[in-house]
Amino acid sequence: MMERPFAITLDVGSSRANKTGSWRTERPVYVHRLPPCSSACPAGEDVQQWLYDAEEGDGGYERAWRRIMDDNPFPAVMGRVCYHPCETKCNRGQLDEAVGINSVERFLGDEGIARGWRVEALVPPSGKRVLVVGAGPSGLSAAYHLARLGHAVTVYDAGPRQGGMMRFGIPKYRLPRDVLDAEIERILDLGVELELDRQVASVLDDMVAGGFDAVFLAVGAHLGKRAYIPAGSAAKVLDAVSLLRSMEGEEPPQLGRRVVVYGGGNTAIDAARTAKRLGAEEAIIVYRRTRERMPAHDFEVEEALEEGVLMKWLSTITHVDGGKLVVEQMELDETGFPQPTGQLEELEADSLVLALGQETDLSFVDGVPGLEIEDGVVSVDETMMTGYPGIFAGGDMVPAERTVTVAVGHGKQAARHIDAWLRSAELTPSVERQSADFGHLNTWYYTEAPRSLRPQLEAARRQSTFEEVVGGLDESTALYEARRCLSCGNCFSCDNCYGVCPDNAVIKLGGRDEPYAFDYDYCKGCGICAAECPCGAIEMVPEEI
Amino acid sequence: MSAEKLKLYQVGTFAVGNRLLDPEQRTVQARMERSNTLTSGHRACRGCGEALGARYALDAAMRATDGRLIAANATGCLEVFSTPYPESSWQLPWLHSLFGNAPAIASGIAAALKVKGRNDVRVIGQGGDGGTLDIGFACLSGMFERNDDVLYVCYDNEAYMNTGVQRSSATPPAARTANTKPLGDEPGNVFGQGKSAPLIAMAHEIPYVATATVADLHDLEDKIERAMEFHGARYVHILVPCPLGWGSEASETIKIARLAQETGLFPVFEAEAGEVVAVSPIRQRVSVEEYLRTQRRFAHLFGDPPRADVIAQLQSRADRNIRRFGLLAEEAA
Amino acid sequence: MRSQLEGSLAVAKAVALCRPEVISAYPISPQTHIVEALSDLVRTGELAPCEYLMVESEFGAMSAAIGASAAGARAYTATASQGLLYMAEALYNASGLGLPIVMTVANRAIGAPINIWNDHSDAMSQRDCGWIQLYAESNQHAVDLHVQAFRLAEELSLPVMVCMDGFVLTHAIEPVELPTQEQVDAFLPPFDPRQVLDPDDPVTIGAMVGPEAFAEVKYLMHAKQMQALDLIPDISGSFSQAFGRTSSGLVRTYRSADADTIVVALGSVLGTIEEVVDELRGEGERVGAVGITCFRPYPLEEIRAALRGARRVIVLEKAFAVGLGGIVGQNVRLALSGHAVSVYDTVAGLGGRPITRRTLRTLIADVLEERLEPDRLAFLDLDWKLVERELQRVSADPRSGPHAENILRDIGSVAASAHGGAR
Amino acid sequence: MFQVRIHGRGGQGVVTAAELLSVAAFLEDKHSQAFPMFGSERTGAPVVAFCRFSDQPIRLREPIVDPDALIVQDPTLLHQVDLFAGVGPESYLLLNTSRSLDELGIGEFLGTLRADRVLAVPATEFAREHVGKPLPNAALLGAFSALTQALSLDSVTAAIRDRFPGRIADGNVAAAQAAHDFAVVRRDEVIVHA
Repeated sequence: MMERPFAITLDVGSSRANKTGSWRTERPVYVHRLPPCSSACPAGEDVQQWLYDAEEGDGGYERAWRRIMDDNPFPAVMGRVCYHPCETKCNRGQLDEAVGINSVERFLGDEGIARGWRVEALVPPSGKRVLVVGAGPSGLSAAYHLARLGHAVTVYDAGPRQGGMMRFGIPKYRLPRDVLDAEIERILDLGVELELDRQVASVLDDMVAGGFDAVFLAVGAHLGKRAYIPAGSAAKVLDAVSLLRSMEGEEPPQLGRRVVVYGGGNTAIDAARTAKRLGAEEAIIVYRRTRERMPAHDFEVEEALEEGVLMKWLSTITHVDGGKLVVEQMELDETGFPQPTGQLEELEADSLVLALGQETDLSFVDGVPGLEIEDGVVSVDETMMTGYPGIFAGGDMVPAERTVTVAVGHGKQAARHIDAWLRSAELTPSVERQSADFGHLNTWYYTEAPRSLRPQLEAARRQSTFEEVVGGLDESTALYEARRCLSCGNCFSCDNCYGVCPDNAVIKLGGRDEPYAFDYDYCKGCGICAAECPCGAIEMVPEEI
Repeated sequence: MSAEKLKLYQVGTFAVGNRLLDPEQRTVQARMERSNTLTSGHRACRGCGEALGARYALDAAMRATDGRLIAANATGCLEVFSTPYPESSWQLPWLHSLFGNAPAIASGIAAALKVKGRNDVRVIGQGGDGGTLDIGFACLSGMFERNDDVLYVCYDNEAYMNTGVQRSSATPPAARTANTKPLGDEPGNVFGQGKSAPLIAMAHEIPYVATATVADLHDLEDKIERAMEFHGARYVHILVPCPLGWGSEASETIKIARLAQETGLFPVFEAEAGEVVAVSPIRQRVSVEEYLRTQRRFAHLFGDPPRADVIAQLQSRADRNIRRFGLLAEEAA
Repeated sequence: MRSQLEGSLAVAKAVALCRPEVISAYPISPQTHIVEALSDLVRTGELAPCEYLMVESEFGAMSAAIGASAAGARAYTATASQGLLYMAEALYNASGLGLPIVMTVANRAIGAPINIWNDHSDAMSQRDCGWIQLYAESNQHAVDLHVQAFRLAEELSLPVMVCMDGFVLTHAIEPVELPTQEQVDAFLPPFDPRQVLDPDDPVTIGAMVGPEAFAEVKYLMHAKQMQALDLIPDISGSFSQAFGRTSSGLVRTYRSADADTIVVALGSVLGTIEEVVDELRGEGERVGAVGITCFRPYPLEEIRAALRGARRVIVLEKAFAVGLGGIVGQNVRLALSGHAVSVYDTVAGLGGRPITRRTLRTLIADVLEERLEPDRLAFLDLDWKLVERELQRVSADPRSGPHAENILRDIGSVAASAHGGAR
Repeated sequence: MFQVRIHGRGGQGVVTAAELLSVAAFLEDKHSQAFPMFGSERTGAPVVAFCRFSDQPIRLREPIVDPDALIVQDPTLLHQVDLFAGVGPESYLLLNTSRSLDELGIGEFLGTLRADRVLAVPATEFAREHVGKPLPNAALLGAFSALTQALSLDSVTAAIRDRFPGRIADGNVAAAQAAHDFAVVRRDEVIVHA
């Protein structure tokens, strides 16, 4: 140690004695905001979080898969049939293109099947027994969650095979059956009992007979709506639901060379594309409004057109006779409602498929006290319980958007409420998280990265076979896509805060869950860390002066 | 850059670090074991760009030299806020002598090390724009032309902040300072004055000259590291916004430095032996107006009457830089 | 070894024998021959290891020396006149930081008007900058002082300025006894810095010190410089033993013990003064001389002791404080306060004006015959006719007040007297 | 003590001449001192240099005001003010000129000096012949040694060899020798005529 001349020579680092934190009027705090993808997911998946896991690759994939499985037992199915509202809301969409969340989920789902990943019950058996009516997405989802929550679950289904609309409503070329079977198998492996071809005549009777403590109704909507169309002799008219259901039977239905599908929803599209694959030379969709107003998802319409399906907009079918249809031109009034124009034309058709929506057969709940039915669906409260204590319902038979994902979400919610009800406990509502908007992001830090597209089967083979149309991503592409995630509102350990602090007032802990901490001894509250956080995971809050 | 190959599209190569990168590929600032050469407890204003720039540059230099570094510091904010008796914020051997002689002090240190055969120890001279471009310029030029083995780093905040924000030869046109107030017909600093230290440094044909900003850490650290690969006189000019002197938000220090680069007003480039060898292209070009609006020193340009003519003049300066250095991606490289 | 050398070369060789590790210099007459010779010695490798920096200014020269010294190297530079002033800021810094730099000042006048010839205006302007100031009487003295200066500087950790009269000494060729390398190595140990910039033991040097401690720091500087008053005689003593030559120490007296009249001066003029002293002694006048070798720190006691016995003290100085008068004179008065001694301040040799035996004799005669008043600024060998004309001309200026009038009265009376001395 | 003042112009080796004299004296174990009276040195500007030597140590620093010998390297300086200042009846005067003393137009002044102590030497011609350059100083020093006998020619030539490398030294020594011999002849003539 050399001699230190008084005052003009100082010891290094001695300024740490000067706690500049006292200058502060605002303090930075780390926050976890709710990303739009997660808030948009009908199944309540924490999308951003499982992408965060997936970004790590290798071991990250299983962590990601398990995080999905906490909310949704069907990653591989979701990765194929979900209409992914998460991507519609994705903040990256405002930067370049939304993250291909759905394709990553499919990759993870397929990984789960390929590697035989399994899940276990989370708690020991509760001794309670729950009946689930309907082995569709909602019922199986509920069964899965209830089983993990320790309850003994039995599933009755009127149909010959499990899966409900996933099997009988969605064509193979969108959802290969081996994938569906594998994911359902995983649920049954949790000890869920499944009884097929099991009609429920009266739910109350079965509830008592089976000694069930609670029931979840999820029978879906399998009855195709009929519209009155004057029909002459020999007109082959059938509804889309039965057409699609019959595809699971032994011999495929005979539709003839020219098939007309009446309707504008996804089911109409499925019917038309199925008809094409069954050998129809012409498959024409007749819809009374314009393409813009079609309920069907745009990408499905696209795929259908690619496969040679024809569309007839602004048209209604007024009469069916033999091989002919009479079609009337419509026009939209100012409210956007179609009005007849009186202009008629004829259309050749060997068969007419009606895709005008579905209804539920609710006879089995007749006479359940307190259980209310409105517009052909069962009313439930916010806990998914019907007017009859202990009987819950979800999926297509309750008022909601009718998609697989929504149904799966219902299953999860119902299961959690049923669990709470069985334990006669209040379900603690999850804490309200501030939403992570695009405005919270500092996008300069994100590299330009175009979305990666999934491979598609070429049109020729799509017109003749039921092979899956949309392929999956290979590992590196899936990883790339996962890493396009902006991690909105949640720290992803980019070290920016640690680096940009002029006062070294951010401590790097290096942990996975809590990577950093603020050193309020020195933080002057300049707010650079918050301003430069790429994902908006830091908030400046006023100090009490 | 190997980070590219890793497809870190989430944060690319722009954030300080990333948990997915292996430690060797992260910035020095991302490391737990960074030297914090300018440590906590200093008395710099909130959001001080100079404090940030100094730690960035010196930590990078410390890493490049394995901690075998000595610094000579000119008088100015950096010196005053870092060493008020009895506390020092420095964690390396550091000497402050005078306002105008940091380069010569550094030359003397380098000469002493050379004569003692201490080839392992390297020397950094540093100061603000006033100490570097104005009062210290003769010493700097001498150090350059003798090609002394010194890396000189100028932290440019475009005025004499320590004395209360007076104009320096690095003050941009139209900027308000304590002695270029928004008075008279031509408010703010006059056009047609000032000088470019990096270009003058290049004219000495010294081994290495570079510019950088506190907004692009990877670039800054790469340049300091590169500079340390050379022997002889080297010059790195770092733009460091000053919330006090520029009248900007403390939290926007980095953003403003970024805008300065993205407008083209502050060209970021590298030169070896007097020749420009690389430029950092503008990623997302913005108008100078967007930059000017972030700082009260330019507020008079948006007053009544607004001075669209002056803003246009500033825009043309930016445009000239863009042409001159080829700062737009397609023009660059 | 004794050889016939130019003063600059002799000093350069002496400095080289002290093994400086870093030399930084900027050329200015009359210092040039010193640094030219040193750069030769570095180029030929006779002086090694040593880095020679050709800097861009005296400010840079002193700054580089500061850096080198702080990094633990023995640092040397040389300058003169305007160059010393251009260094002024760095001079205070070097002493404030306590860096043992040694510098030769080849004394030269300061402009305007620009003048390259010898006087002491440069060194005197920096007398209070915290450096130790030593004044050489001859080239031999200059050589000996440089060798001692390095040891003095490094023992105290303070910078030392060795002043030698420009041209009069720097360009004079005369016999000089140069020590051998062995002698110097034995006398001057390797530089062991008090504090040094070193990554192995980092420190912050040159902190900002506020009102709470600044006065203490400055007092400590003063106390440290005052230690030189004890150290210089010691070093000078051991120098005599080591080199077999007496060295002047703080002050040197010549036939002053019993003198009524003593001439006090600094630097090379003392030789001529001694000649005159001998002449006057031969004529029965009790005259002596005192040479101040160390002007800073100021050896008050030694000077008082040397002058106490005299009745008249003539201070002959090659600089003055404009608007006041003698600089050395004021310092001498301080040493004589309380003693009944008349002090005559005489400014001589400004800008290279020769100081001859004749003019000195005239001066002493004026003092002895009381043509000069004590405590009144006098100029040796001034062209009063010229000054009178000029003052008369400007006195037409309405602004000339009582002081101007006094000066005119002076001239009126002076013009009558035969010689050039003032009264 | 013997004091010499040398007048010449910048570039004529005036300062060197003084230095050589001092070295010559040093070689004779005398104490000696040489120094210039510098203007800001420019070729052609009048330059004065001094040399004093003695058997006693020299303390005196004043310029030489009463020289024992005056050397004028350039006759064009003859009419400049106080060139001869301090030159007394016993002083030596050595002039570099190819012309005769009478032609110099300073007869009146020369009358005040001893004829045997005044000498005009065509030093520049000797220099041209032996050195190849119009540098009269070495030749003048040779003549000085002959005229004053204050220093031996050997010392002067030794000083020259001490100061200059081989061939240059040879030339200057030859010039000094020639001027010395010339001076000896003229001196003897003067003495004969006296």
